[in-house]
Amino acid sequence: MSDPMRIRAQAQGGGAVVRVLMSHEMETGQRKDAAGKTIPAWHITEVSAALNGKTVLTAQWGTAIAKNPFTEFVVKGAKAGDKITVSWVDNRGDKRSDEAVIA
Amino acid sequence: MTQARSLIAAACLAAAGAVQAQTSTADGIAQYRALLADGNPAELWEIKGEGLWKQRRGPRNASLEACDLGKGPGVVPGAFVELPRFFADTRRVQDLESRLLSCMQALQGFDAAAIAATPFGRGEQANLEALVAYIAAASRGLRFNLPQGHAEERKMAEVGKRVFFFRAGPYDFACASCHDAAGKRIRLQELPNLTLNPGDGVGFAAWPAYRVSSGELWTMQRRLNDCYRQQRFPYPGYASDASIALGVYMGVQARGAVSSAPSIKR
Amino acid sequence: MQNRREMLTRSAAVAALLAGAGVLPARAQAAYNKAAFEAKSIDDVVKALGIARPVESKDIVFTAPDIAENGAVVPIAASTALPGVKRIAFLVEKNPTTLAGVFDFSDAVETSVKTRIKMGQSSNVLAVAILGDGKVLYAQRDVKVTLGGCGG
Amino acid sequence: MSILPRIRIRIGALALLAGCAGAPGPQDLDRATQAVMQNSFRAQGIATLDRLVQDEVQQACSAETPPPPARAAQLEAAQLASVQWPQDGVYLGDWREGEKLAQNGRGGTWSDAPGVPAGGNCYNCHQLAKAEIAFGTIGPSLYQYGKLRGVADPADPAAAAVVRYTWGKLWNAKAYNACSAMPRFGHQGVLTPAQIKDLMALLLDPKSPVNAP
Repeated sequence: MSDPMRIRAQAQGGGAVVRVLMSHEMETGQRKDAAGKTIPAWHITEVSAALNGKTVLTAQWGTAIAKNPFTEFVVKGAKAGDKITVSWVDNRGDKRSDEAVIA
Repeated sequence: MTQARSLIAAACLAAAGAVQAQTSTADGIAQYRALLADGNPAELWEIKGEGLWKQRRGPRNASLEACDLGKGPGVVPGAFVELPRFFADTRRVQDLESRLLSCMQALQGFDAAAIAATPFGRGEQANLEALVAYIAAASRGLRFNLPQGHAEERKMAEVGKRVFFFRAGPYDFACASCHDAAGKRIRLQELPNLTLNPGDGVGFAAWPAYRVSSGELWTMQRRLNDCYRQQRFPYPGYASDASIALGVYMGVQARGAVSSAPSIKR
Repeated sequence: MQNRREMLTRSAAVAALLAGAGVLPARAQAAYNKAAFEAKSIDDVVKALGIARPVESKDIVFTAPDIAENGAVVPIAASTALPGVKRIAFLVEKNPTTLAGVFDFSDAVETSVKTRIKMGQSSNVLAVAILGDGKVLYAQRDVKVTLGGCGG
Repeated sequence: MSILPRIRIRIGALALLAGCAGAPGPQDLDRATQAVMQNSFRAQGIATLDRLVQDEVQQACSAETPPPPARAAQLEAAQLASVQWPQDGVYLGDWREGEKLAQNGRGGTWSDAPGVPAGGNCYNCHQLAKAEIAFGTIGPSLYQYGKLRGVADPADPAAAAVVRYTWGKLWNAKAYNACSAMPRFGHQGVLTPAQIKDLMALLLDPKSPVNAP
């Protein structure tokens, strides 16, 4: 079970700044464990953000996105009370979706 | 292929230009930290910890909301900046982590010794780290004000000072080897002078912190553990007397400093 | 053209996820471009993304630290006021795999994004912007990754 | 509220003191500290408990204030007398190996495997070659170390005093400053004589980047 995301969405000058923190190992597949065995890659592959249910931003990530990823973007025309949904899928097929209301 | 080659050529030209624009090392590091400050993954631990504080868990299926962190049962805001302190029920001076162990055992029925023996970041240790993040965050912006009214608290401060200056091991290191003067650094990392108040959000007032290097939330116990590792000492027990005494010494020295914990650190 | 169409193929995984969350994509979504993320050079990423030769442009505003205290987390940001930018990709030349991430912008968001990447060593980092008309622009920064801590 | 029995035993030494009338004196606190140090650590990997046993230098330098000058001089003399000078009379090795050692901060911790040679940790505390910007400042800058001391040829008898001092400092920093923050690399067996020769070359070889213009 993945831990919840931290989404902050703040109305600002005719839009909303959305800051997202995700809880994920983002294992590169380059590291070895204590026994010398390669730790398999485990990372978020696809991200999607929606405003009131309508997708506004998508992303594809490789192993070089930092652990516990942080992303910030600006949604145009969004206002306080609107709903932001962020979803991710990783290369193991795990997924997570969290919501925040724009403040 | 020609395309690609000219792209690389362009990259090289631009790189040459970038050298001119390069700032000094200190400015560069300051810029890096400023870019990182916005969006501290410690928040992930804070929200997890808040949930764990309220959740009924453990063999007794109880929450921690009756846990007394020093300001009365269940009072979280302001508790962190007054720890470690003496607790009458355990007759000990406890830091936040040893206090949480006591509460998890007494209220929830967990085995405190088993949690203390669990490696950092695993199992109930990971939960404890989240609880620490939540409790520390509830005192963010407040000034450290450790009580020294009880004889045990004063004694632990004195013992902590002696532990701080205790030199040993193959490298002759003590805590003081790196932390008894201002303006020094290891590689590029500034070292806070922990023998006095090093300033708001510096040193004792910055932990727990999200460690960028490991991508984990490090509590003060873990911070001290890794200090001792690099001092080439034997392994300090989790919530051991030495670690708590050091916490009292550093915390008393840091009185008046504003807590920025959980902060973000290299 | 073929590559471009391929990129716009709907991603089954995210589509299913969004459908589950009650969120359906407003437009076709790019499938996860595995080949691009496995590429080991800027050339190969350009090829795998099926894009034109990137041209350096001052219109791409790219922020990255000159010095990273730790390569495990390097904060970067790219934005542009140019109209028609649909996608921004981040490339790290000296990483084991070059492509770090790709962001696709709808008209409902500003073409501006901040993220954090990992760098194995000092390298130049590129922000590559792909426009709707097929034009590809880039900006780049040199990031020096320093050694930290006691090294133990 | 119940507490860990293990911890209750540990606190015993402190609780005893609490029973005394008035505040504990310095000697009581020193004893309490000894008890705390003994009950707080366990052996892990190569980091065994005997590391907590202090020698006379460590003991004398474990307070906020350094020992009085006469005592410091005594300690320094004893440490200097114990320095082992190179048996073959050769003081300098390869500066390239020395630079690698200076960069390497590993060795001696409980997470280090036994038998792996330790690094010199030099850049943690000192500036050396100009190209390395990630250097510490606990110790003085050693950039231009040999040059500033007029060492044009380390084999020249005119350089002998500097060469000998540098070896002594690397072998046992406490021979010149009783409470120096610098480890006693040779004395404590952290580095081998061959490794110290390579560090000597890094500091004194005119071709070393430390002495580059």
